[in-house]
Amino acid sequence: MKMDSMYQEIILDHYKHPHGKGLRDGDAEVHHVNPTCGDEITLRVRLDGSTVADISYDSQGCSISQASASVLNDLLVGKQIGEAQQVQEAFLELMQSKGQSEGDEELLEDAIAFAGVSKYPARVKCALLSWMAWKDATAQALAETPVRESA
Amino acid sequence: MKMDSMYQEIILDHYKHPHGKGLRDGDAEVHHVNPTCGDEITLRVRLDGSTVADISYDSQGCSISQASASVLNDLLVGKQIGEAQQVQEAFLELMQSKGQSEGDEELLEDAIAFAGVSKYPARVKCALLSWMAWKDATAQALAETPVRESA
Amino acid sequence: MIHTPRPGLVVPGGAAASALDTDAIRKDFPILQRVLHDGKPLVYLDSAATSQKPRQVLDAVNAYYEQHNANVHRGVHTLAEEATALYEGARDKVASFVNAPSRDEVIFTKNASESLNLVANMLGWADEPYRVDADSEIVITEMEHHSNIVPWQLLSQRTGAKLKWFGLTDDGRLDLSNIDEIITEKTKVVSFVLVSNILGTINPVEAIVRRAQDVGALVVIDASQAAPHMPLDVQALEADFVAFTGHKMLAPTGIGVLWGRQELLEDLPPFLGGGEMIETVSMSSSTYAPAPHKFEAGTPPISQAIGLGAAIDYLSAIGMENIAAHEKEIVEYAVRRLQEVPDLKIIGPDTAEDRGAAISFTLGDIHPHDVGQVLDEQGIAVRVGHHCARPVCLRYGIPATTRASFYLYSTEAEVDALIDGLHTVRAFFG
Amino acid sequence: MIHTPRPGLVVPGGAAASALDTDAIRKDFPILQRVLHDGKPLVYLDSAATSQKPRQVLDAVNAYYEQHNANVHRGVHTLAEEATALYEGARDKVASFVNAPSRDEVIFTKNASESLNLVANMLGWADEPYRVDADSEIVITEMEHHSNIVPWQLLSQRTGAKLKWFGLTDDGRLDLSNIDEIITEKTKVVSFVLVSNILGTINPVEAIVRRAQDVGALVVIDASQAAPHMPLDVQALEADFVAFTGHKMLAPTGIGVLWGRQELLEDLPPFLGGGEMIETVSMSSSTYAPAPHKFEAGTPPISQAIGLGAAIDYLSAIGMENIAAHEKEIVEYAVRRLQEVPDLKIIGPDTAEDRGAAISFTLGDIHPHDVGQVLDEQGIAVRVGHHCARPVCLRYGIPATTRASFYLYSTEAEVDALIDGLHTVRAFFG
Ligand SMILES: Cc1ncc(COP(=O)(O)O)c(C=O)c1O
Ligand SMILES: Cc1ncc(COP(=O)(O)O)c(C=O)c1O
Repeated sequence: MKMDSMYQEIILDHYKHPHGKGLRDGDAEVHHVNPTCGDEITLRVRLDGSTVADISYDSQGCSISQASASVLNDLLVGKQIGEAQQVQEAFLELMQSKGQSEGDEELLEDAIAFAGVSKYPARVKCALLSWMAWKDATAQALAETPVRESA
Repeated sequence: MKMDSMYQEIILDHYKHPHGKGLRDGDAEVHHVNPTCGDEITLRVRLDGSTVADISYDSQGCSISQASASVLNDLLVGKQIGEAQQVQEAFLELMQSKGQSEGDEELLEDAIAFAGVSKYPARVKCALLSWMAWKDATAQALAETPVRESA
Repeated sequence: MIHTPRPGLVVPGGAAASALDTDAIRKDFPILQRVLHDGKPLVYLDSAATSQKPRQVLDAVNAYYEQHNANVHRGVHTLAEEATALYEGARDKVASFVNAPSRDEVIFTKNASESLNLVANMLGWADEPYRVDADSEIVITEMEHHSNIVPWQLLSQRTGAKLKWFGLTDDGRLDLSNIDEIITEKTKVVSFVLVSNILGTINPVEAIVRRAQDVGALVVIDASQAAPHMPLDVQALEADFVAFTGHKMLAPTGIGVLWGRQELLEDLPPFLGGGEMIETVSMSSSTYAPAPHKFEAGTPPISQAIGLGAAIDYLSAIGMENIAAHEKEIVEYAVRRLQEVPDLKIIGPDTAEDRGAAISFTLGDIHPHDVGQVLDEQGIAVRVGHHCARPVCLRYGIPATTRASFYLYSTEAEVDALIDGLHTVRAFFG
Repeated sequence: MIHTPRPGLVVPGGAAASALDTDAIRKDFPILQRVLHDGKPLVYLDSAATSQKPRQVLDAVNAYYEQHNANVHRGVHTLAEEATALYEGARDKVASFVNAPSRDEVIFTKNASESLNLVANMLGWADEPYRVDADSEIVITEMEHHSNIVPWQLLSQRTGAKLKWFGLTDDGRLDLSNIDEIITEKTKVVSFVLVSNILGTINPVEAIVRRAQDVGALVVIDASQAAPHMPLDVQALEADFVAFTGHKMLAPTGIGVLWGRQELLEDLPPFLGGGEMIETVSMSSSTYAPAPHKFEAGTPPISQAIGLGAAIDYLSAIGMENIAAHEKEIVEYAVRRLQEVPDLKIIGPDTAEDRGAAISFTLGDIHPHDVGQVLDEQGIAVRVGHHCARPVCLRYGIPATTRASFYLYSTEAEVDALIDGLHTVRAFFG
């Protein structure tokens, strides 16, 4: 079935057992919505100097957006901000490749499982939701660095 | 040529030599415009008791609208209002016949020359312009009967 | 010049049990022959979003462009006269389709959304007694399509009028228990959907219209999901305005209708200004043509109106009663079979009573996007999301629904395919 | 899925003297084979009102309906994705056709009239610094199409802003001698036509834009008669908004374009509210999607946009430079030959310099309606009347004009037919 290329085992695993889900303390919080389908995410970033100390999130949405948030957490937490941004850019590029790219496995690890999703324009936004939220939250955290307690 | 059925000799004659053109005293004056083509007419009606004493007009427009005003003047001046209204209704009916009617020659006289025009929806309004103006002016004259001097 | 439709034969004396010969009808729709990936035939269950088009409609549009195309009105040449006759002929067809007292009450727009915005804007710029201002109240419902929410929100923001709405009951119907508090003497306009595109609910027009008339409010009915599926009679509805959209009723995109009561159309101000809608123009001021032209600025959707006329011919030849009977049968079958699927919950009325041909549901906690995607792999096209009626999702505490919707060409076999598909979805995410 | 046009061959290295192979091009237009009454072949000289459509455009629209039709956006099924890709692909084509910096600056409307009304309404509801209010001035010209007059009259009536305009010179050009009095510090917006549909005049954009920029006014350009006929570059024009209409450039009716500068589209408020244009909706308030979607309420003109994309492919394959060169040649020939007809007076520039492919004229005191009618009997389709530009007729003291207009499929033989026809007209009414 063609859908096997979208719904890779890895994606289904992350969807059924998301990593790092739940809201914890952070330096910045953003709320992103995918108006096309109603997927939503509230995401917090906590920085520790130049390290991504934590990415916590509360989200609802389809398997793709859920799995992608889980993979995001897996991949970026613990990385230097610069490195993390590189991964984010590589993921964005992969998702915009319209099925033409396989992704850089060394950089993207589990996230290359999303290569198949890039063929489905309506789903690309689902996959990107948490990543764009992270980018936005990180920019805010870097700009202001006001420490924000959990609500 | 098909147009011969629209541009009857009679129509061309009235167009080239319009009867009763020019503004004279009247009991009511109206100004009607055909927005589709810019044909315009200022028309005055003078009543004498229940007789149509005069129909005077100043108009610009195509051969059809000019000829039709001339025929209107010919036919209605001197008639009793009731008779004149009958002629007007017969002419309206003829023009709305889409080429299906030949017109009642006894009632309409020269005006049956317009039967061919009724096939051309865009021109029907030209033929009707003066007749609708007359109807309107007569109604006003009857309603108010304020004697109106020429401007 | 005019195309007579040769639609699928209607089984003579067809009772509800077999109102339409769908085999014959389906042959008129080229796209229904389409085969998708892996050789799966298309099962199109998304007609509430847009309908497919029969050959007869495409032929009418092509014949227009290949033989008669010209700009309408104001032309004395043959093509212009033919194009005008075809365009205005389409207006006649719409007028008789909705039983309008006069053809001049039929305004062509680009879609139902424009029709509804047109009303909202007319009322914002109107003189008394129609003018909506800071003392006025506007009433809508919680089950409106965004196209019947946002125009009223904009009007309310721009005039200071208060926006109020009817809530929903748990089984997907309008809660009219507080109708006298919602519709009051201050209400200037009540606008509501005849058939909900997300819940499928058919609303009780009479109760609402009665109350609106009592307080002297205008009534606007969004018939976008009704006009394609059942007989529509604007006089029987006793509404002041009725809006619908061509693409959901076999016509091309780019054409909508606003029917309005003649005396209102005479009194209300224009919306868009431009060519065609004027009587006379000078640099400092203009006067406007009588309705419907007053509301049709610019070159109208000529071929789209002609396509809508052909669609109406096609629907009428089959008979709107027969179409409604056919859909009722399909919906009954679908409602029953859907409820056999474990964890499936219908959002909206769960019987075929007073409901249209769109059925929304959730499937356990599998997100509708995933449901739709896996169904698509099997060739089944359903819509997923909030269906431009997000307040309904909020009301029922769900992010989105999966919606299957039916039309004259839908079959029970397609319902069966959907049910099988849903079992596959469950297995996949189970 | 995407149709490559097979337009009439371009003569290689074609100079102005033979820029296009009209024989080949005419074969692409089914209607040009039409024979009218008495066996007269159609001589279509009314392209300024609306253009004819090549087979390639009709094919693209049919292919859409027969294979891909679905509502766009928000769909995960195959047809919805295909329809979305085709619709958004058309936006890309338009963006590159007008050299837009970003595809998001291209808004699909129903026609140029809606595009212009959209701008006028945005400015009426905008916040500072764009808001048009009682202290503002709006500038247009005396040669505007009604669609670029009435929206500004409505805006001026509704806001109290003052409407001003440039007058015309005796030879049909804009009188810019008093530009500094017309465009002042109070001017919020200047809207003018690039090529007049009645006079044929091509206006001096740069002088007007320069002055508008000096006083900080927005510039709106009505390119309805330019986009079909010459290369259009919104960046070179330095305008803020550019409007045009599909049906005059080989596309179906029901599709228009508004190009606008991105930061303006971000700052300005929406016009029509409804589905597609929102980000998120609750009963009490909504937020809007980014441009262009913010301005595209409801189901868009999907097949019409796809048709416009195919039209652009067709035009681009021939080359807008070549089309302009071909038309210039025809216009030169027509201007010369028309002036041979006794009593004929061209209304507008009487040379081919800075003029488009529409030529208006009067013929003695024979009314244009009569001219048009007798020409029609000979198979020649011209437009008569005020061409939705009545102030121009008032300015030149004439009730109406006869207008012949040309396009890429027009030939010198058709000009000859027109001249012969005009002699017949004179003989008839002489
Ligand atoms: C110069 C000009 N502007 C605007 C328009 C309006 O275009 P549309 O009627 O397609 O809205 C036209 C054509 O009618 C035109 O020639
Ligand atoms: C109930 C209802 N109202 C309004 C609309 C808007 O129709 P359109 O998108 O054609 O403007 C739709 C369809 O999308 C609908 O289902």
